Amino acid sequence: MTPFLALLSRDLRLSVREGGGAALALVFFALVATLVPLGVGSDLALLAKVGSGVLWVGAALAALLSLDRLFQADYEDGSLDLIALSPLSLEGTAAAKILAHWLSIGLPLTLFSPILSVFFGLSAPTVMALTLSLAIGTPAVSAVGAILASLTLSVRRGGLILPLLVLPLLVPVVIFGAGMAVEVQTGLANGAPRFLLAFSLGATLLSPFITAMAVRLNLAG
Amino acid sequence: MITSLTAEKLAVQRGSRRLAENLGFTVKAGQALALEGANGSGKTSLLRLIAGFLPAAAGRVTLTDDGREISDPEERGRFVGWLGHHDALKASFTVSEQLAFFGKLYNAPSAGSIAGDASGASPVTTGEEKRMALLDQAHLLEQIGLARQAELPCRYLSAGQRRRLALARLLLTQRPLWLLDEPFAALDVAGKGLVARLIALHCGQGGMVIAATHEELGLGNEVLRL
Amino acid sequence: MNFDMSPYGAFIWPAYGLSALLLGSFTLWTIARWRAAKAKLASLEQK
Amino acid sequence: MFDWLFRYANPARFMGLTTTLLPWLSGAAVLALAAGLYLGFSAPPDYQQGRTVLILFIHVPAAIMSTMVYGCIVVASLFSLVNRHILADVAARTAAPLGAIFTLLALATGSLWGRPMWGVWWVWGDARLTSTLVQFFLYLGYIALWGAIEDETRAARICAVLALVGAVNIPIIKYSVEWWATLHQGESIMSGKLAGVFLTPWLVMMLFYVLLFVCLWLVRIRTMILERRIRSLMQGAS
Repeated sequence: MTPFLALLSRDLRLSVREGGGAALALVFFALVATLVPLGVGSDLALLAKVGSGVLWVGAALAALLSLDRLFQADYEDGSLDLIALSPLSLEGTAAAKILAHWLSIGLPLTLFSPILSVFFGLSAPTVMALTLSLAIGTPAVSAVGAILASLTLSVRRGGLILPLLVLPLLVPVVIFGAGMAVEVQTGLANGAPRFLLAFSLGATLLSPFITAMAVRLNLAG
Repeated sequence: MITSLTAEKLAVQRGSRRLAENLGFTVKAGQALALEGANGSGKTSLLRLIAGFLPAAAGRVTLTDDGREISDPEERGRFVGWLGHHDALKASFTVSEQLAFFGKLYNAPSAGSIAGDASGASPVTTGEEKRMALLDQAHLLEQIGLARQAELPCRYLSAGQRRRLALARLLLTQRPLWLLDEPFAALDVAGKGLVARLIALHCGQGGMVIAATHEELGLGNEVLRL
Repeated sequence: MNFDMSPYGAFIWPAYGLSALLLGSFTLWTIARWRAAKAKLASLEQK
Repeated sequence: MFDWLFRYANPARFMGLTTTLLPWLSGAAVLALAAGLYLGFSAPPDYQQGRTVLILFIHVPAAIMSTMVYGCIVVASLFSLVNRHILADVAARTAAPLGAIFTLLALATGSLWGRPMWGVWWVWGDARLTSTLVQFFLYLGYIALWGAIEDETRAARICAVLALVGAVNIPIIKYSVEWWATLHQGESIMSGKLAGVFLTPWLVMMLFYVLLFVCLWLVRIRTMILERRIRSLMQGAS
């Protein structure tokens, strides 16, 4: 467990010190939540209707901001070679990095969302559902994102291509995540929590293996 | 204890380009092998192949550990001490944080137990060797000439100091098979002397060294030309 | 055959036109690239 | 199990085989196109959709090809990862732009069919249209990744993993979009269905699309094999 924790704590410290961490993502998230009302108008009824969806899209986009550096930074400065030779397996490495990404980005975004939901006049139960859906769904964003970050780790301008690859795959997360808030708003059970949980579990369980495979392919290049 | 590394009919291929073919060599415990060749001749690729990153296009590499043959590349990697082109340092980490991270990542034994382990594994004879065996971080930094910089973030280190820190990490990981890519690069005369001494010491303790370099390793070492 | 599309001609003809344009130009481009590669290889092998 | 396949996976054999096959396939494609257009334009108007069924004759095949081509990429990607065969790499790469074009056509013709039927160019409630749009983005991402990685061998492996990740995800995406469409729009919308009389022209057009894809795919693979040979000749000369 020590190598795993060593890598996890290093990545968390790096995200705090070298920018691209929670602060950047939160500011971006807040900006999206500010711009949308400015774009669609101040009608609170309309904002309450679109709010949970907008916040979900904003959170997903904010989580992608620093994703391209997840493996690329370590690949470029040679750290990834040393990590690959350590007793920690590449699967373990991938899991540590996914967890670090979620702790440094996904979790702060989740905790910040109730504050931003004020802009959209969401009801308290809707805010609860939205926050819960982000808590369940953001690990999937990190997990799916890690697969594509590892695939593009050798691409020089990976930051440009990465959102193009990740966002289509995040369609189910956004749909089911925002669907949880819809369930509360309409009062009709629609099964969104179950689907979101299933997707999130599946993604987080599979991702370390696919990510490790992609890292292996890239180290061989 | 690692006793030998053997390559048979090895072919090195990067992408669609065949860099070297039909390579064969054996390195035994206590020996150093120098890889020489022009730029692009495949020295780095061969090192990456031995480390287990790059699959062999043909032939095989076998590591013998206590009579047991290891041919799985990833298992072989667990014996490798790696010094690559890049120093693999994070600008915002201090020298000692850097070493502490890799120490934990590699499960390197803590200061007290290392002294016991190292002296048990190989008889300590000279004073120099005994000091090397005490791989306490402070000792290590003193040994490598970075004691004063211990709390300095890596972004303020010179190229030579970065290289020395990478060497300190190599010692810290306690791996028997050293793979060094241009170990003398960016180092001054004193630094080069240090590298030569460390290699001699590592071989003296029964380790193995394979280095891609233009310069003498400071041993009566064997040379493989690519 | 009946070419009277009313009242939907404004949708049917563009649908066929676009399909013909995209598939046709892609086909032509594919053939042109094949011919270019073949000619290039022939000239290289002569040298 | 795949011995018969690998006999033809050798690029030289592949070239030989396709040289004999291509004239027949392209001839059949031209015939199918002529027959399909004749049958299509002779078909009577639908009692509900009028003559817009003509659009369905080219929309539905394009939509099916969009999925089918992705299936071809996935199979080629599996071979690329497992057998590391160069022909599989080339096959996966060359199929992608074709898939993207079919997907784009499915979207455009779907929209052109929808405008007179629904009164708007785009209906989010139609789950098939929406998931086709996502499919289009997947194609674009796949093509972009091929272009972004310089080393071809590495690009082939990496893109193969991407194709497989996409393949796992596509059914989930489709399901989620369908779920979402029912969530946001209770009433059922009129979707493109074909009555019996229209089956023959549609089938013939489908056959044409398949033949066209196979022909273009084979020619593109052949071109890329030649281009690789040209590159290795030029590398050797320098």
